[in-house]
Amino acid sequence: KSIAILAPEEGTDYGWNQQGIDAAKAAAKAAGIEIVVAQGLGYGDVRPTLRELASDGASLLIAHASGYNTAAPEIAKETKVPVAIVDTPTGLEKGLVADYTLSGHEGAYLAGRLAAKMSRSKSVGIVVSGEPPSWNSQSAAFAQGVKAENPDVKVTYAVIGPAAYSDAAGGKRVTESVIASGADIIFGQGNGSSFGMLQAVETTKAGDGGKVYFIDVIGDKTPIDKGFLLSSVVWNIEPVYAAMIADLKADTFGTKSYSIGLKDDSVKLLKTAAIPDDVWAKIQALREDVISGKTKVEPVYDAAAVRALMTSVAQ
Amino acid sequence: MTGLFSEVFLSALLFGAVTAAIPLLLAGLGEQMSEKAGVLNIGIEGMMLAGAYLGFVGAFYSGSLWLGFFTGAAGGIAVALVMALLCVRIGLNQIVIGIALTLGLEGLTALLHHFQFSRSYPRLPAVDVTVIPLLSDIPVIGPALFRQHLIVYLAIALVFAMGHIYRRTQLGLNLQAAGDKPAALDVAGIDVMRTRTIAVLTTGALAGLGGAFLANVGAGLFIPFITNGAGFLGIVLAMLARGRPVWVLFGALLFGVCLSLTTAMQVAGINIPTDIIQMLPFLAVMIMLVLFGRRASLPAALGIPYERGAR
Amino acid sequence: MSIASSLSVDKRDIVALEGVTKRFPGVVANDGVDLAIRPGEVHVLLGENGAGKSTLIGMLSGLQQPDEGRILVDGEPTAITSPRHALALGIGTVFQHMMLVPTLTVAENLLLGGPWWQRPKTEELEARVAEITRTLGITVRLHAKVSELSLGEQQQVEILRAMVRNTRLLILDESTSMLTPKGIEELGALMRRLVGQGLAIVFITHKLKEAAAFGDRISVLKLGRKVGEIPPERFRALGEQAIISEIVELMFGKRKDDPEAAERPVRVIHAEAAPLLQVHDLAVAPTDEAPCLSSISFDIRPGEIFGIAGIDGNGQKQLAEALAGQRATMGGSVRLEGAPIEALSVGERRERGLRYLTDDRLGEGTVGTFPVSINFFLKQVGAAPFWRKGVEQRAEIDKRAAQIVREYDVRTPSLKTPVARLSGGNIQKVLLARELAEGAKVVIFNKPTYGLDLANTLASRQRIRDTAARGLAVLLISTDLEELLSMCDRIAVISNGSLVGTVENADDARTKVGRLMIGLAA
Amino acid sequence: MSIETAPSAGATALDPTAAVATRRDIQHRLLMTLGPILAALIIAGCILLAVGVDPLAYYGFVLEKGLLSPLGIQQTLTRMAPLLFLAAGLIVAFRAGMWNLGGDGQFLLGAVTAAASAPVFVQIMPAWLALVCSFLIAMVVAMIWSLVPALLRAYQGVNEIITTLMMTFLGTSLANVLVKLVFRDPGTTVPQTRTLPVEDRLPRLFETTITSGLLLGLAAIIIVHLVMTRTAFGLKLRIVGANPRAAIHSGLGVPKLTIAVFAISAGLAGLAGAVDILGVQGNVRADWNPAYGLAVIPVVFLARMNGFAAIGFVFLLSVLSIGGESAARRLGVPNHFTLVLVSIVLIVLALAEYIDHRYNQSRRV
Ligand SMILES: Nc1ncnc2c1ncn2[C@@H]1O[C@H](COP(=O)(O)OP(=O)(O)OP(=O)(O)O)[C@@H](O)[C@H]1O
Ligand SMILES: Nc1ncnc2c1ncn2[C@@H]1O[C@H](COP(=O)(O)OP(=O)(O)OP(=O)(O)O)[C@@H](O)[C@H]1O
Ligand SMILES: [Mg+2]
Ligand SMILES: [Mg+2]
Repeated sequence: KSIAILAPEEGTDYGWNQQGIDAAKAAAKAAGIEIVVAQGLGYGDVRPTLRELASDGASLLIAHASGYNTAAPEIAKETKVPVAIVDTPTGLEKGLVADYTLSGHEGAYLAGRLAAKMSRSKSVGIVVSGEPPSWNSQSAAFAQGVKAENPDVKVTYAVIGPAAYSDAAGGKRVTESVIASGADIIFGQGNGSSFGMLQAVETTKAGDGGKVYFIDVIGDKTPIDKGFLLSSVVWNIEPVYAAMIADLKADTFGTKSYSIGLKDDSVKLLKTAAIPDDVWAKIQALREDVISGKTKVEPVYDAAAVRALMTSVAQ
Repeated sequence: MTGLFSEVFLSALLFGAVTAAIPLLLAGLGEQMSEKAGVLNIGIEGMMLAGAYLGFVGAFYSGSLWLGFFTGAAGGIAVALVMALLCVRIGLNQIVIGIALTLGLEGLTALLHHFQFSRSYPRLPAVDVTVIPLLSDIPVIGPALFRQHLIVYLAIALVFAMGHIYRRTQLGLNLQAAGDKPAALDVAGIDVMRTRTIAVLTTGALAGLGGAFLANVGAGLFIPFITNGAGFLGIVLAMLARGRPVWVLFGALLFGVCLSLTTAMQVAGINIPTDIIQMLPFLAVMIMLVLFGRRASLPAALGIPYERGAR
Repeated sequence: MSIASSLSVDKRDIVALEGVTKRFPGVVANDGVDLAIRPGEVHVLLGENGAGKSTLIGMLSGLQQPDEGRILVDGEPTAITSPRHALALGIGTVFQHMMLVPTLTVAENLLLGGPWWQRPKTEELEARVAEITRTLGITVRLHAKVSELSLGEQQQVEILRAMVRNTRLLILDESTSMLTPKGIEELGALMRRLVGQGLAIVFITHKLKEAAAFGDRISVLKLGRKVGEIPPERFRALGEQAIISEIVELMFGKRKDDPEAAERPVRVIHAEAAPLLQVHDLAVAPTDEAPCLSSISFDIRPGEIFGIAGIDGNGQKQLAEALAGQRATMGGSVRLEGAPIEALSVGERRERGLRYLTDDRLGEGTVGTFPVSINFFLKQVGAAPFWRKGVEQRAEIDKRAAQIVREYDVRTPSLKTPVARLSGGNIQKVLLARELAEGAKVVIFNKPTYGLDLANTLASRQRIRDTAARGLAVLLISTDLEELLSMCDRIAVISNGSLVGTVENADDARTKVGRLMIGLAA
Repeated sequence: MSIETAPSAGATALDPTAAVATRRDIQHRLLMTLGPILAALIIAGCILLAVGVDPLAYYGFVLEKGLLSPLGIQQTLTRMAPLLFLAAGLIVAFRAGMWNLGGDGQFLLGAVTAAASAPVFVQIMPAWLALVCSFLIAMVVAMIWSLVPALLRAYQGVNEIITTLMMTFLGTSLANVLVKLVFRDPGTTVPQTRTLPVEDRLPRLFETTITSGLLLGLAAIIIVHLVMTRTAFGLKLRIVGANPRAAIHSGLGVPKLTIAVFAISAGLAGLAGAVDILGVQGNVRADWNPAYGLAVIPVVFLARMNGFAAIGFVFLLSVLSIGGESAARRLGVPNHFTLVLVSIVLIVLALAEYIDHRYNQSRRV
């Protein structure tokens, strides 16, 4: 049969949408079933698309945006077609609704450790284009990682603006300001605006005249990198989707939440040439600590809590 | 947190404010010209998008920012040409066409981006700046204001050029007459259509240039919907300025400074939701309107197509 | 026959029209009109409201193109395609409706039309204006905003504009309607001087005396057709009275002596009757475009017509608006039937019987895009029987509207026609009908006959007299002294925002009012 | 913004040709609407061809998925409900000459307050009453939000285009703040309001997924149309719109009418927000802004502020947006193409209306 994935933007963003769509395609291929991709749907009402996909015979609808998690379960009940939603661990319903709450906070923690090790100016910046929960948890974990590595490293946090997902100019402007405040590594999260951040990193010199590095999230921007990408907290969602398909076949769909983490490499830090091998080795060691539970990284989803945390670490 | 506000950081904030203000300034100046001549140009967002896209394409493929500004302005003019044809020549409803053009260009530029750039996301190299000797050595202000790309100085010079045109040339008189009493301009032997067409095309050029600046200097790249409502802000600025170019400049800077203030507060670690900070410039303008809300002085024939001898 | 003679192209004609026809939805505004315009002649164009005079000159000044026929300029068939073209051909027009930009100064308005890249040549203009105004004997305030000028001053600016542009043919469409008797005389003298300099003038008026006094040749239009012409030879041979009666015959087809010199019927007004309208010490703050009003006091008794004379722009409009409730006052009292009304709104005053006929027909008197029928009831929206429980009764409205159209002889293609498409005079009839509707006690008329043709002027005046005769109090504001003298019981003169004197309308009233108007004691 | 009287309106009801005239009139109008749409489709088709997509297949899907399939038409009709309310609000404002461009802010605040109140109300009162109360709250909040532009325009003469645009920027932010900080559902990590259970929402029509909000929307726009064209109140508003000085001269209380116009217009926009939430969405997420307001403005102008015509154009817009998304997905065109299509349709319709107008004028001679 077939599965369908619904994404708010085109799957060409080297980020959330692309990772989701590519993973769904891969999972479907592996399971030998058909995949329908509905992309660029925006953040409005997706009920029409959900209903249509359901009536076209999809046996699983993956609603790949937190904005879809009210509509999708409703349509699931209406059409009896199972759906998978994000960021709603409490919404499980057997045979009907499964949740995959993705958070790369473990990876972001490692990225924070990496950034603190690599920063020459002992100052790093976080730039985000909005404050959805999954970004919040990564921002917070990154800051915690930095502080855990070296409490003297300064963390600067800046939000471009509410819903400034496509504000590339804003991304560049804010990033430049953060660099001017001393940061030489930028941890950036934002759809379209992240390209503006990348551009800022490429065209602005750090306080010491050297390069500023960029740490990306979710996707892998290596194909378009000009030598400024330090790392990325890459999410691999394919295992999640594969597990869903398996559960669907085994009639256990909707009984558990899926997640990603360092353990199975569904969250991993991207190794680039910019990371020295000795540093990388240390990071790998830290990774083991997180996996074994020796180091605990608690996700913080709430925007206000993240801002409070940032205020406290900024001192 | 005192140490945070280093000279470098402050001047980066100011630099950012200016960079954010320039597209608004150009859009506002453009809109002002149309409005003076009696055309309510709601399509300015579309003109900016066309300018942003074509401006980026021009700069990216030629490697020359100037060529990019040129193609950007040309893109704005191309959209303005449609507007002039439909709204000035044959008098279609300016609001319908304006909104339609904005929607259409949002879609079209996103579509073109999808086919052309959505795999490679090309970005431009750093912008060369023109350093103004002496002035650029002033602490904080110097690096922010006097180490900008030449086009920034030109945009600001344009404010005064516009002021000159409006107050001291025949064209200024013609524009004002076209907006206030087009029939009087017509019987004085000046073609109202032509005057308004010139105004709309100039708007297109300025909005296109603003879009190109936004893409090439502001962001260094093009992505769909990159203007994010800058055109509508331009309309607000033009209306607030009541026909005075300098007020457009002040307004644009106010918005730019408020944006930088947001960043400054966050970097300083002040915990205020961004949504609330984002409301500041609008709140400031609303409060000004409530306190000093004088009679609006919009042109009498704004939005009304001219038809000779109609009654 | 004179018409036949003008058909052949005459080398002396600056402009000639041959069989010109112009149609609008529902009307033929001009129907095969022939006209010859010569240098050194004032060609008077006469005709009732809606006869097609303005349309004719619209074609001469490039605003409109004829549907049929042709226009010859200097003997050459020429399509006058735009106002610019007309100006280039030396045709300058002063239109019936103001054609100045109110937000620009007089000088800027005069400069309008120069090459766009240039600086306005203010010095050059000043010199030229000084020269022209000297020979013409008028004064203009070059640096005043047009919105600050009175209508009369604006008209002078428009004439000046035509002159600044080296006009060979000057067209004046009802230019005297806003002028005082003295202004009219001056304009007449000016026209004589201009034709003396070799200009051709087309002069449109509704006042036959002006036609007779200033014209050399007269053409009469009726329902779009030219019904007759009096050539200069004949014109000179006849005396004023003879000319007027000949015109009247051409226009109305019946002989009558000077119709404007109608007798003022002697009315008996009870001196002891309580005044219907009492105005005491009324004051209004000045605005950008108008002087302040101070200590205005007068009474009007039932059946009385109280006139206000004065040069336009001396506060007449402010007075009328203050009385109607449209303009805030600074003090003083207004009583209607003894009850104070100064605190009431426009609508409340109207309900008590106070009516105001504005002089700004298109600006505030009507809603131009609405049908004629609705415009009759603009001040009664919601009132029975035209609205019941707030719902429009279209049949009721149409029935009454049709009745009014007949009664007031409003020339309109249909009741649905947008009122702005009517000719100026016919719009005025709509207003008259509306203000004289039932329930009126005190009526303020502001220039009620401005722009009306002769027959309509007379009919309107008669209506006003009838109004007074029914026991209403009438306040008649006019710049036309003849009108006031032929209608009023008492005439007050307004100057610079205050009433400088009131005279009984007796035999010596003309001189007394005249003296008051030029600032002397009566 | 003139009110044109229909050419055939000269015929009175007694006239036997009237019925024929209106039938021909309707035929004519249909022709003048469908013709341009066809032309627009051809133009947009050329763009599709240029990017290598079969236009016929595309339009086939638009028609099928937006109009002809039972599922499609239900979705289309559901989408119409908030748009109809918005259009009704704009008709009032535009006929009265007030450029209320603040519809989106009013819409969002109405939506947020409805979403915040309904889940609370259903716990303490019958569901129907809870819905009524939420509608009222949404309406009142939107009305209050319009008060600043209304007062500024009525008593200070401040141009309402500026103020309503500003208020819409502010309202969008305020709606977000409310969702994130005040009305946030503590049960989710995603910032959104509490969700109104599906069974407590506006009932669906018959056995379909069409919301009964559609009927409310239709009722709203028809009432507005009748009030504006047939009543004294409507005429007063139109006088204010067509010539404010004439309104003063006629003794209308222009400031009060101005405030009334803003209140009605904003109230309807607030109801639009409420009907979308209470009928379909169930809650409001942070940063949610469908920006319906902008899309409805040209529709109202094309309809010449006539309610019935607006219903038709809103329907067209809904078909295009529902069917366009589906067709784009099936043929691999980015969804952005729908924007281009809507834009071309709007422009061609405007052009056709102009040509029609011209033709009528020459015919009437
Ligand atoms: N633009 C127009 N559209 C429709 N009808 C018009 C237009 N211009 C003139 N008309 C009609 O043509 C006729 C002639 O009007 P015109 O203004 O020429 O009369 P007029 O002789 O100047 O009258 P008045 O003395 O009242 O000014 C009138 O019936 C008028 O309604
Ligand atoms: N004969 C008339 N008598 C009175 N008022 C009229 C007349 N004709 C038009 N109107 C006014 O003009 C308005 C527009 O009229 P019209 O018949 O064109 O309405 P409409 O908007 O087309 O309504 P509908 O679509 O219901 O026919 C009416 O509401 C009315 O106020
Ligand atoms: Mg006339
Ligand atoms: Mg007249």
